[in-house]
Order: sequence, then C-alpha cells, then structure tokens
Amino acid sequence: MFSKEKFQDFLAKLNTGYTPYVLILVHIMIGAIWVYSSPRSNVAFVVFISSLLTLYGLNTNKIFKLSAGLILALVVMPVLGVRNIFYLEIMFQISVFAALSLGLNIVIGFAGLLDLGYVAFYAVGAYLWGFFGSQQFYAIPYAPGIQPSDLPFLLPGDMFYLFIFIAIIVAALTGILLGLPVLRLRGDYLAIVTLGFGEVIRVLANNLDKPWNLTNGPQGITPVQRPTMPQFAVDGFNNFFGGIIGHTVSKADVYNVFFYLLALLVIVTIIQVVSRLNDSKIGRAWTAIREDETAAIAMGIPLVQMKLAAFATGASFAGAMGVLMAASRTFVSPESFSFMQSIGVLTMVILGGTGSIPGVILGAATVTVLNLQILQGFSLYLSQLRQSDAVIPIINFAWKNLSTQLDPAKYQRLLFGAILILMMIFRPAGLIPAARRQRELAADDEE
Amino acid sequence: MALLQAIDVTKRFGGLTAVNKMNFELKKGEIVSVIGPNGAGKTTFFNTLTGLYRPEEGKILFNGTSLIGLRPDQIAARGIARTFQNIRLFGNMSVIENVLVGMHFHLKQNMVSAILRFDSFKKEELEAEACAYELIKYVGIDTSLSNELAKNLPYGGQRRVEIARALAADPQLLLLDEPAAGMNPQETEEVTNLFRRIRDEKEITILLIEHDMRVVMRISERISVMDYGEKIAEGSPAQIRSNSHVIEAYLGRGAVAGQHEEMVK
Amino acid sequence: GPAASSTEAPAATTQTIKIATQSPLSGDQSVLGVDIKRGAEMALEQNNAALLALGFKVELTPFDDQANPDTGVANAKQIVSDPAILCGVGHLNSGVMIPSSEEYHNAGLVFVSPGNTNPKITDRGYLEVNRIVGRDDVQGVVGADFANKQGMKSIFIVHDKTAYGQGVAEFFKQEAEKLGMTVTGFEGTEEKANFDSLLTPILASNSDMVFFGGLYPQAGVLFKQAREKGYAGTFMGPDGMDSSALVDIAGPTLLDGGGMVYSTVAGPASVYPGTAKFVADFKAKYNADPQPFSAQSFDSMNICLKAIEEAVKAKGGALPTRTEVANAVRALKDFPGITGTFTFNAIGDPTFASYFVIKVNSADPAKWGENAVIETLSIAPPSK
Amino acid sequence: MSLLTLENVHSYYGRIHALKGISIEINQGEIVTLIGANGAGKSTTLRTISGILHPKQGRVLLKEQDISHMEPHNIVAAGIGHVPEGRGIFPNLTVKENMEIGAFTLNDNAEIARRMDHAVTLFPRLKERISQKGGTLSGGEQQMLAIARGLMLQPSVLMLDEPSMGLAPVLVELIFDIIKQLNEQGTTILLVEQNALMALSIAHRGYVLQTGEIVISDTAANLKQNETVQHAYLGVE
Amino acid sequence: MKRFSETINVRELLRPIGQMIAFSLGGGAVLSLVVVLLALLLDQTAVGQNLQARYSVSLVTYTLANLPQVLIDGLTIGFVYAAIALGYTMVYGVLEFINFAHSEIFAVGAFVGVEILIALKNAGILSAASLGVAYLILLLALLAGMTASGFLAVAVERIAYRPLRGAPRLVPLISAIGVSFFLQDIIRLVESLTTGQFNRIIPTFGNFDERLIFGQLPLGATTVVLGVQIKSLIVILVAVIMLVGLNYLVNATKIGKAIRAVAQDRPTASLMGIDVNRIISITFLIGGTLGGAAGVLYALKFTRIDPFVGFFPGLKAFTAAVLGGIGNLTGALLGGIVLGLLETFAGAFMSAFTMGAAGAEYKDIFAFGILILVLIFRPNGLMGENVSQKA
Ligand SMILES: Nc1ncnc2c1ncn2[C@@H]1O[C@H](COP(=O)(O)OP(=O)(O)OP(=O)(O)O)[C@@H](O)[C@H]1O
Ligand SMILES: Nc1ncnc2c1ncn2[C@@H]1O[C@H](COP(=O)(O)OP(=O)(O)OP(=O)(O)O)[C@@H](O)[C@H]1O
Ligand SMILES: [Mg+2]
Ligand SMILES: [Mg+2]
Repeated sequence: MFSKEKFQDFLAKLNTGYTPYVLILVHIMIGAIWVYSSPRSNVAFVVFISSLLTLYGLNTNKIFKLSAGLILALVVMPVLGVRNIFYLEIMFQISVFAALSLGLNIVIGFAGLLDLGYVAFYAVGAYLWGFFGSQQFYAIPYAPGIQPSDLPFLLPGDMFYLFIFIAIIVAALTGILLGLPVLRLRGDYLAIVTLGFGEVIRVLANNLDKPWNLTNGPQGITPVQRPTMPQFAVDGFNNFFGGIIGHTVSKADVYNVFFYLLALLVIVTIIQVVSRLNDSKIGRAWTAIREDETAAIAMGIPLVQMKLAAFATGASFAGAMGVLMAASRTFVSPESFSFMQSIGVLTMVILGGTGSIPGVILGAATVTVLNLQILQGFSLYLSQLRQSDAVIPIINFAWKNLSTQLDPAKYQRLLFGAILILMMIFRPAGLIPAARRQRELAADDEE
Repeated sequence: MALLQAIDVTKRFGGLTAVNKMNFELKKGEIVSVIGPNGAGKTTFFNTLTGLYRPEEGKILFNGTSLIGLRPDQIAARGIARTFQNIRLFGNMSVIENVLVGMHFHLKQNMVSAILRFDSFKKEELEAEACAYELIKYVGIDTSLSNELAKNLPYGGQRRVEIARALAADPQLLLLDEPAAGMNPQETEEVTNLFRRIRDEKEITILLIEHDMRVVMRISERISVMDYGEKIAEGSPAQIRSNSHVIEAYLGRGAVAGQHEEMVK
Repeated sequence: GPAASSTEAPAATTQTIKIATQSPLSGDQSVLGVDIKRGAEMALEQNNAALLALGFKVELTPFDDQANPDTGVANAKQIVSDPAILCGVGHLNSGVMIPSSEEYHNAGLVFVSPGNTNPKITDRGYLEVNRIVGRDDVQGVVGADFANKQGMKSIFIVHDKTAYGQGVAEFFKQEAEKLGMTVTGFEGTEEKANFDSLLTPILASNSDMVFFGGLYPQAGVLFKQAREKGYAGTFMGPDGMDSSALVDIAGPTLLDGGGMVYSTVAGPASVYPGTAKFVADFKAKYNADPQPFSAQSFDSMNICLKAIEEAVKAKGGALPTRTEVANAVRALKDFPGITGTFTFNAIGDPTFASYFVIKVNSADPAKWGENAVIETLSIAPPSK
Repeated sequence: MSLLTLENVHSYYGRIHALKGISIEINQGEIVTLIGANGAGKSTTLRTISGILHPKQGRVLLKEQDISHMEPHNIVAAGIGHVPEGRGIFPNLTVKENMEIGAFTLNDNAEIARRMDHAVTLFPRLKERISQKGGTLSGGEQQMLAIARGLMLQPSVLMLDEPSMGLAPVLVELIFDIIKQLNEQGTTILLVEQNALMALSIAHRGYVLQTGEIVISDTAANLKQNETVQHAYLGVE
Repeated sequence: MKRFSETINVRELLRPIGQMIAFSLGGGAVLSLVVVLLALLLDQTAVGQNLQARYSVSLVTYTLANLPQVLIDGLTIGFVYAAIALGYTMVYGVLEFINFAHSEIFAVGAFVGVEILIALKNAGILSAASLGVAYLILLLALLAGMTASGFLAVAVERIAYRPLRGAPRLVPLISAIGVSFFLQDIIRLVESLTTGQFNRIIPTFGNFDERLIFGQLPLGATTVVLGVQIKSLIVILVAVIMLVGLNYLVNATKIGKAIRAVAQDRPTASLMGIDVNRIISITFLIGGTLGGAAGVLYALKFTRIDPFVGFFPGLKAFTAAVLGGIGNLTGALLGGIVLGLLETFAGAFMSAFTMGAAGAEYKDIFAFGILILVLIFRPNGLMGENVSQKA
C-alpha cells in the first residue's frame, strides 16, 4: 500500500549518503547531453535548467554544490548557449530578472515596503548609460527622428564598466530622493506612490525630447555602445570550446556570453550583499520594522534611515542592471519600463517566496521561462498542429478546423493569470518559502 | 539631581486633556509606580516621555537635557527603554533576534562593515549574541527557547521577552506599562522579584504602571496616583493605601483591596 | 520557366520551410498585432502553391512580442536558432523591431516589416532589414505638402507619443514650418478616452487643421470630442487612420466642417484592385475588417514567399541559405503587392513608395472603401 | 442535563496541539470557571466553543445539538456570547457603534437602546467616551467596552476571557458584581480569570487546565481549599 | 410603523451631497485662483508674448475665457474617477487589499452594457426609440452591466481571494493581478468569438451626445462655447446617486456597520454574530455593481471600449482613492474631484504657461506629483483619519 509516510521515508533516503551526488550528476548529464544533441528542444532545456534545482535542493556538501554550480554556470551553460543562442538569451533574461527580483526583495521581503514602481530605478540605470554611452549628447538640439546619424559618441564604450558603478550610486540616490518624502507613508499609500513614481519616470523618458532632446522620446536611444570585445577573447573562446560547439562562434555571440556572465556576477554580488546585510543589525532592523513600526522605533531604530537604506540598496541593483541591459541591447526605449514590468518583477518575488533568496531566483526563472519559452512554445506547437493534418483522435476533430479566434498564442495572459491564481491558492508562501515565514504559515493556517 | 523631570506636561486629544499639567520627578535608582483609574492618562504620559506623542505644553528633562521634539528612537538612544501595555514583540522574529534588535543603537556596525564582514563586525556580533543569551536567562526564559518565534511563547514568556528586549538597550530608565497584566499570582510574584533585581543588580531606575496592587505595594518606593490626567496623590505605599481619596477613586473598599492586603501579608 | 519546373520537380519528400511573424498578439496592442499575423497567414494560405510545387511545404511560426523589447529579442533569438526559418514578417513597434533586428542581422535572417515607419529601422543599412511602408519622414512631408496646397494657414499637431505617431508628426511639423504654415501647437498624449483638456488649447488656437500622428482608435475619439466641442476645421492623419472603425468611433460629425483626410501608403481599391479582394477574403475568414498594417503584412509575406521561391529556383530546386533569401528579397523588381509595387533600395526601403491622400466621404463604415483619392504621389526615400 | 458540553475535544493551531481531549459540562444557571497557567489552553477552549476554532476531534454540544462545526455567527445566534481575550475592540468604530454591533443579531431598536442605557450606567466612563473611536480608548476603557458589548447580546451563555485584565481594583470588583448579577438573572457563565481567587469566590464549579488537559474538576469551594490549586494558582505560599 | 425620520438617517443622506458641493467649489476655486494668479504674473513676460504670437490673445484673456469650461470638464472626469474609486475603496475598506481585478470588473460591465445596446441597435429598436425609451434603454444597459459586474466580483472573490484569507498580505494581491490578466483575455476571447474584433463602439442613440450651451466667451478671433454634454450630466448624476447611496449604506445601516466591523477585525466580528463570508460577498457585490455602472457610463462618455479599458481609469481611480484617504468613501469622491480637476487644468494650461514646451503629455505626472505632495503633508490622504494603534 502507498502511504505518505513511506513515500517521505523513501524521499529522505534518496537524500542521504552518496545518492544525492549521483542524482545531481545524472540530472546534469542527462540535461546537458539532451540539450547538446537536440539543441532546440524546449523540454530538454527545462530538464537541463531544472538540474539547478536538484543541485540546490538535495543534500550534498557545500564544496560539491559550489563547484558543480560553477561548472554549470560558467562552462556548460555558455557552451550549450552558443549552440542555441535562444537559451543563452533566456539565461541572460533570467539573470537580469533574478537580479531585479533580488533587489525588489530587499524592499518588499525584508523591509516590508510594497514598491510597485521598481523598474523606475532600472530605467534610471539604463538611461544613464543610454545617454552617456551613445550619440544622444550631440543629438540634444534635434527633435527625435530628425537628427543626423553620423554624430560622434560622447564617451568610449569601455566607460561602460565605470558606469555600472555610477549607476549604482545614481540609482541609490534616486531611491533616497523618492524615499525621503514618502517613506513615512503606510504600506498601501507607499504602493500607490511608488507606482506613480514608476509612471513618472516612464513618462519623463517618453517626453524629455522637448524642449531639449535628452531621451529621444518614444523612439528610444540607439545605438548604445558596448564595451570593446578584444579579438583574442573571441578567438580564445573558439579555440577552447570550438571542438564541442561544432561551429565558430561570432563576436556577437561571445558578447552574449559576456553579458550573461556579467549578469551572473551581479547576482552573486547581490546575494552576498543581501544575505550579509540580512544577517546584521540592519537586516534585523528591517524585519523589526516590517513586524511593528511603533515598537521598532521605540527600540531605538531610526525608521526613516533604515527604510531609506532598504530603498537605496534595492534601487542600486536595479540601476546596475539597467546599464547592463542598455549595453547588451544597444538600445533603450520607454517601452521596457512599463508598469507591467514592475508587476512582472513583483510577481517573480512573490511567486518565488517573499524574503527567500533562492525562492526569488526561482521565481524569476519560472516566470521568464514560462513567458518566453513554455507559453510561446505551447502556442507554436498548437499553431503547427493547426497547419498540419493532425486530428484529435476520439472526437475526430481536425486541428485545422480550430477557430482562428482560439489561437492560443493570443491568450498568454489568460494562461499566465490562471497560473498565478492557482499558485497563490495552492502555494501561497511561494515556491521556496523563506525559512522563517514557513513556520509562520504553518501556525496561522487554522485561523 | 533628578534623573527624569516632567514639568507641567500637558497632552490633549481634541477636546480631551488626557494629561494635565503633570509634574513628576524620578531619582536615580528608584522604583516608582504610577497608578490611577482606567483612562487616567498613565499610558499617555508614558507615550509623551518616550516621544510617541509630543506634549502640547511642558518640559521633560532627562539627565538635565530636554527630550521634547526628539524622535522615539533618539530618546531610546539616550537611555529610556520601555515595554507596552499590549505586548508588541516582533512576533515573527525569534526570541534572540528580538533581544538583538533592542541592542540596535549600541552596535557599531554599519552597512559597509556588515557587507565586508570585518573582524570587528564578527566580534561584535558574537559579543552581542552572548549578551543576548545572558539577558534571556536573566529574565527567566529557558535559553532553549531562544530560537523559537516570539509569538509562539505563552503570554507570560512574551512579557519577559519584552523586558529582555528593553534591557538590551542598556537603559538608565525602564518604563513598564502593566507588566503583570494577564499573569497568574505565581508569575506575578516572579516578575516582581525580577524588577527588584533589575534595579539592584543593573542599577536601572524603574517607573511602572500597574493595576495589580500585589506588585505595586510590594516593590514601589513611591507611588504617584493619576486621575483625569492630573496627579492627585503621591507618597509611600502605606500613605497611598490609606489615602481616602485614592481609595474612593481607585482602590475601592471591597474584596479586592482587602484581598491584596491579605495576600501581601 | 516556372510552369515547367513545377511539373517536373515535385520532390519525392517535401521539405519544410518556415516563415516567422512577430507582433504583439497579447496585451492592448494586439488589436493591430493579431491582424499582422492574420494578414501573413492569409497570404501563406493563398500563395504557397508555387513553393509546394517545388517540393517545399511552408509553415507559419507566429511569435508574440508582447510589444516588449525584451520579449521581442528573446523571440528573435529563438527564431534565428531555428534553421528552418528563412524569412520573417514583423514587427509592429519600432521599439521592438530595432533591438530584435540586431539579432536577425547577426543571423543573416531576412525580415520584411509591414509597419515600422521609423527611419532608424533601415538607416543602419542591414541587408536583412526591409520594409514595404513609407518612412515617417516622407509621409509627414506628404501630409504637410497637401495641407499647404489646400491653403491651410495654421495647424495644431497632436501625436500619440509612440515612435510611429511622433515620428510622422515631427516630420509633418518640420515641413509645415518650412512651407510657412503656423504650427499653433505640438502636443503628445497617451490618453485614449478623455481629450477635454487637450481640446482647450486646440479650440483656443482656432487652427485650420488638426493633424493627428497616431492610430485611429485614439484619433476617432479625439475627433469626435473635438466636433462635439464645436471644432469646425479639417482633420488629417497618416495611414494609421485607415480603418472603417474610424468613422464608427468618430460618428457622422467627423465629416462636418473641413471634414477628414488622411495620407496612406496602402493603395485604395481603385488603384490596387487586390486590396478589395483582400478585404473581402479577410472578412470571410476572420469575420472582421482588417486593421491597419494587415494588408501590408499580406504583402510582406508574399514578398517572403516570392523571394524564397526565386532563391530555390536559382539554386536548382535546393533549399536556399538565409543569405540567399535575403539577397533574393533585395533582388525583387517591381513586385506587385496589393498596397503598392515594390522594389527595395540598398538599405531596404521601397524605392518610390506610393503615397495617397484620401478624403473620407461617408460616415457609414460600410462605405469606407468609397473614400476618394484626392492626391497620389510617388516619392523616393530620402537618399542617405 | 447540561446546557453546554464538551466531549473529548482536541484543538490545534496548525501543528500545535493546544487542547488534548477536554471534557467539560456546564449546567443551566451555573458560573463555571477555568483556571490554569499561561498557555494552558483556557482561551483556546473558549475559542473552540464559539466556533473560531473547530475541534479536530470530539464534540461541542449545546443542549444536545452538535455545534462543533457551526460558524461563529450561528453559534452566537444560538445564544452563546464570547468576550474575547485581548478585547477585540473595533478600533475605527465609535464606542456607541461598537456596542450596537454587540447586539447585531437583535432587530428591535428600542430594546437595543434600552440595553445600551443599562450598559453605560454600569460603566459611566463609556458614556463620557460614547462617540470616541474604540481604538483610542485606554486599555481599561477598552476592557469595559468589551464587557459592555458582551452584555448587549444578553446571551444565554456568556463566556468571559480575563475580564478583569488591566482594570483598576474598584472596577474589578464592579465586574465581579456584574457577573454575579447576570448569573442571578439567569445567564449561565463560563469565566476565565487569572485572578483565580476571586473567580472561585463567585463560581459554583471550576476546572483546572494544564497544558491542554483537565487535571482537576471540582466545586469552587473545594478548589479553593485544594493545596495544589492554592499553591499554583492562588498565590498562597 | 415608525416615522420616516426615525428610520431614515437624513443627515447621512445630505452630508455627502454637501461635501460634494463643498469639494467641487473649493477645489475649483483654489485651482482657478492659482492659474489666474499665474496668468497675471506671466502676462507681460516672454510666456505671455509667446501665447500672443501663437493665438493672438493675451495670457490673461486666454486663461479667463477657458476657465469655466475647464472647470466643467474637470469635474466631469473627476466624477468618473470617483465612481470607479468607490469600488476600490469598498473592497479595500473591508479586505485591506488593492483589488487589481476591479479594472476588469469595470470593463466587463462596460462590455455587457454596450453589447446590449448593440443588440438593440441591430434589432432596429435603438434608432426607433423615442427620447423616453432611450433613457429607459440606457437604464436597462446600466442595470445589466451592474448585475454582470456584481456577480462577477462575487465569483472572483469566492474563487481567487477567499482561499487566501489567512495568507500574507501580498498573496491576494498577486492573485488579483492573475485575475486581472485572466479576465482581460477572457473578454478578448468572448468578444472576438462573435465578431473577430474585441473592441466595441457604443451606438449613438437618444440625445446623450447633445451639448447644452450656456453661453459664449470671446477669445481673440474665436469664441469659447461654454457647455456641457447631456451624457456628462448623466455621468455626474449617477455618480452622485451611487455615492450618496453607498455612503448611506455604509454609515447609516446595520449592514454598513457590519461591513466596517468585518473590515477591522474578522474573528471578533464573527463573535458578534456577523456572517463574515456573507458580508464580504455583499461588499464585493456592491463594489462590483458600482464598477459595472461606472463601466457603462465610461463607455457612454468615451465611446470606444476594449478589454484593456479598465487599466488607466482604474489606476487613476485608485490614485484618487488614495489621495482622498483610502477606505473613506467621501475621500474617494474628493480624491476623484481633485484629480480630475488637476489633470484637466494641467492639460489645458500647461502648454500656455510653458510656451508649448510641455503640454498635455505631462498631465499624469502632474496628478502623481500632487499625490506625493499631498501625502507628504497628510500621510493618510486628504480625508483619511489616523487611528494609530495605541502604544
Ligand atoms: N489618540 C487618542 N485620541 C483620543 N483620546 C485618546 C487617545 N489616546 C488616549 N485617549 C484618551 O485619553 C485618556 C487617557 O488614556 P490612557 O491610555 O493614557 O489611560 P491609562 O491611564 O493608561 O488607562 P488604563 O489604565 O486603562 O490603561 C483616555 O480617556 C483615552 O480615552
Ligand atoms: N494563534 C495561535 N497560534 C499558535 N499557537 C497558539 C495560538 N494561540 C495560542 N497558541 C498556543 O496554544 C496554547 C494554549 O493557548 P491559550 O491562549 O489557550 O492559553 P491560555 O490558557 O488562555 O493562556 P493565557 O493565560 O496566556 O491567556 C499555548 O501554548 C499557546 O502558545
Ligand atoms: Mg494604559
Ligand atoms: Mg488566554
């Protein structure tokens, strides 16, 4: 007979001794080989990246986890990625959104401040490099669209690295500037004010083409420079991995790898910073504020100062990521910073598990993969069916006859919405709940 | 010199004067109680002392300097810690974290040192933790409960954690708002002894509000009685117990008062 | 000849070629995006015979760019990673097209754009990027010239704060000022419903004409409210106005006063008979009128099909490479589409795109096809 | 036959097993008191009776009708009133509105007004504060309001959870007087008190709870004399 | 039998109307004063000259001549916002969460109302309708929209929010976002199944589009025609009725008291004999009904709707609710009026005062900027009262 206890025992056994090591390695191998041999299979890719979950979840020693993670992220992924750059792009976007989610998580998860305009800081970073890393400075006198295309660049592309740091500072300052007046507000007021602020930044980006053309309005700024990629790096990559990859990799693809790695670096930094802060008096003060502001202030915690710290820290990561994004796309436009983006990042945080670092990363990965890969893949599959002669067996319905109104590609929001609702109903604490919160929920669920 | 001095403090809510020209003095090392009928203005008076309310009139001097206009966290940093009438712990933080929060402004770490983990940071954290354990033990909580979420402790335990958290700030003055409410006689006796120890061993001045005469009469060196926002009497426990005005307005003549007498004996 | 080859070489095994579309299929811009996909879909269904005869089955792979650059780029990477995709049709938003086309360019995959009028799209000079619509800089100029000829003295310009709408409006303004007309106002608005506040300066300016750079859903509401408030001048707009729904929204008062004209690159039925058939087919298939850019999408897809066909033939029936298809697109001469006759120049703009100025004649949406062409121009893109 | 019966009731907070098989009987017209240390499960017992918590096992019977799975509002309608621990004042409703809500199940406006008059004569302080928001009352005033609100319903069984908490000694006396009066007028009372001595002095019977289990049940008079009780709960050394 | 005055609390009926008048007059007066002062100050500067050159009128004339119409327009849109804001406030007041799906509930109301009108039009009834019948038909559409939205809101609460009651605060928020997405596409699906298109245009009928003219003000070479459309009057009227009704319900009836009690403390409310689930359902029903009515009115006023129509008005309405003090019904009204006036003033005068450098595109920034400013000085909104928990 099947019983829950037996099953749990079985799971527990799987997670002791050498078994988890074997399981992890097998999972990684299967995933990697599958993706390698059929580089366009979405299923293969999902199997592959879910090996990160196995790696995270199973019980192995730290050094093994770390080295397996490093090899996976730094070697296996880039190699598989350049065989199908779509995967690299997905990994890149996961990294970008994971970084944003981690930043937002500081604000929401730790300090308990609901920020609905978080992409504003992302925009600040992106436009910062967008302006200084392009010809826009010389285009100021021209209305959007009518400037000559042979204007010089203001700064060399390698200033990009410097601007990552400048963006951190500028975004943090923007955070403080916004925070100063509004952080005294109660939760939901803050939510709507930040939402407004997000809109203000987007509208400014869209409108600051008049009277001086600073942002080039809705047309966006392009080309935004990238840091130079030395030829030897490209050659080196090809020499080193050429054999496995099977074709020579172009400079453009090596750029993709570069930005992917850079995003990883930012994430690692954020994780370090966040977990260290969380484990200090600052983190404790944030949690205390989240729990009871009055008691916190009576205990000597300077409320506004600590909230500002949370706001600024969260903002600074978004700023850095903005610079990265502008350079990798070589293009910035207001469309990237809509309210929907803010909501998207918020969804990642809550879906993953508010306050939980691994949870938030998983949330970012899930939403991104869902949005770019699974839902699109599903739609494409159905669209193919519709163009084929396939028939649904029993009811004898030809896919061809499916009404064009029912094209699933058009109803991604419906699917996405349904997934959100179901997730919240069945897993309200998120995919990987924060350790503390888990206990809280267990105790509360009777009420 | 007086540790704390309130001169003509007045706090109004709309038309209601909750605290009316309150004059009050506290010497270093005293244990003083404030009693008075419900709604007399005791908690409000506490809130003006700790900066949660700003009085409309009057002066508050602590060690000779004015507290008026300071934020609660600044006042806390000057050495006044408190507990709340309705327990206000950080329910989803562990017991030890609650106590560590109380140390907030004593810790020298900042964002940079926390991120870079200097040796000084590690040392300070270890010391703080050790100190927190000490305090948890001191207020009478089993240290095995240190990592329990505060809200999962029984009521009496939570009261003690609140006291530990306040002590963590290493205050000169401790304000306790009905610390024995909701405790049974045995526990009440335990915390009463705890307060005395805190004063004797840590040399912390204590000002407390309490309706439980078993506590008030036993440990107070002086009692202030408030009614309708004003101080109506002040004196030793014996004086207050026999003050007919206080009996009338507050103690009552019946069973309760009698019982307390009985109990104290 | 083609006839001969089609009879002699139906390959034993048919190979699959795919053509991608990218446009917003979800979200609030899907009104236009879905019809871009539909236009392409219809073209594929109607005109895949030639390639089928050559032994190639052509499939459509529609992608949803959600009007979002990030999604667009990710899709682009997925598109270029599928070797079966040889040509693409898209996008709606220039903001999505510009970063996505970097990927198409890197992968050598040719795209034909049915709707991106932003000059920057082709100014980069990529072989893989083409469009069959006119550029904003030309369409704006056409409009201003027309207004000038009609004797308009003062013009209030409004745009929708999109790359498209503002683009046209900027060039309209530039040309109008050059021609000596007074631009009484130049304002952008993302508002879709309530134009009361914007109408205050419009009415106060007492302008002869209001030019709206944008799309009909917004324009219709604006024009309606302007008439309700007593504006009696002429309305004008670019090809984004070309939908019968415009009169449906704006109501009969649209034709009062100076009436309404619009410039367009899409030929009316009288000039391009294919258009009428397209509209009829579209209605039959989807039970709805085609939105702007749908006919262009139909043409874009046909160009893809034709180019692939030419490339296959040039290779003797073998599967062409992407670069060969891209070159074949550029090699097309006077391709007869339903919205014009197309030849691409060195940067992918159509040489001599045709522009029409059309006057709305009836408030009945059913009679949208009877609108009169009052001016026809054939203009080359500005040389770079 | 007893009016209110708990049969082997088990209640949980998530995984915390708070009541471990409690059986209690309360007869018509009695005052029954529950005493026990902090966290013993006294409040949990009241919550289980009033339906805020549903027992995982066991039954709660009101005149032989099983109410263990009824919703709180239906239980109130059946005549059980509960003045909760921590007072549960609606902070943004005025004192008057708080009291009106107490009589929610009643539709007779005149009767409501009459009861309100009665309640504020018992607690003149509330009359002074009648249009103040509940949340700004002092602790003791809130306690008075909670009790007054409980009186508005005039239930057949009234459960009071630590009614004397935070009240001045004079008022504690008053509260106990009121409880006695109510009982004399026919209300059955279930009383939870830290001030066990006073509770036992007005109760007919009592139960002693310890970590979720009933360890002693006896008449009030006997309990008062019981050494364990004296030592642990009455503060007699 | 009781006498009328005993059963009906007249004060609660009149109070909101008085407040409404006071807010409208007050808000309008303040803003008018500001622009007139600005105009007087800037008249002789480059700003004035620029306007003179463009419109050949002085800045002061321009401002004064346009002012009355701007006030009328601002109030109209303000009442639209207020009507939507009531729904948000209602739900927020009880569950303390931002019902993101309210904008789609609003949209559904609009679609149901408009579909009925389209059906009537296709049946030829609409064009044949006399004026009286036209009003009846509008009422019918309004009621249909209200019913649909009301029930939808209740269903949404049952399915997507109720299971989440005990969860942390942000969880229902995400669920609401999910519902919002879901409903958007459902509307799209349903609407395009029938006609292939998912946007709808409300048929023209009755005399709703007519404009009542009050007079004319000369402005340079042209005149400003003062007037208000009949449909705007209907919008205002219905919004006022909704507000007064809702205010009465919440503040003067037993159900209202129960709603407020549930809002503050659910377990205790249930101990008072209140059926919490029922009250929450009623709240959603009311909120949804108001949303549906607002949807139909919105379609009437602005002609064209699509599945995403709810988003921006929803956002504005929520801003209005916060501006006024969320959870406070009168606050929602005040917030709506202030926001409506502000953005209309900004849109109408910005370009004149900035020499054309910035115009209507900044009106939203203006709205949000003012929101931030107000909240700095009144952290709980204009009408919000601060019931701080006692220490
Ligand atoms: N924010 C406020 N607004 C209006 N009145 C208030 C406010 N806070 C307190 N009050 C009133 O001020 C008076 C004093 O309240 P306070 O809480 O200081 O009393 P207390 O002496 O602590 O009483 P208790 O012993 O019952 O706790 C009370 O009557 C109370 O109703
Ligand atoms: N909401 C809750 N979540 C989790 N555990 C709870 C909750 N409420 C009570 N408990 C636990 O259930 C047990 C019984 O608590 P209960 O409140 O019934 O005790 P009590 O006898 O009323 O104590 P007190 O005298 O402190 O009021 C305790 O261990 C307590 O920690
Ligand atoms: Mg008090
Ligand atoms: Mg209890």
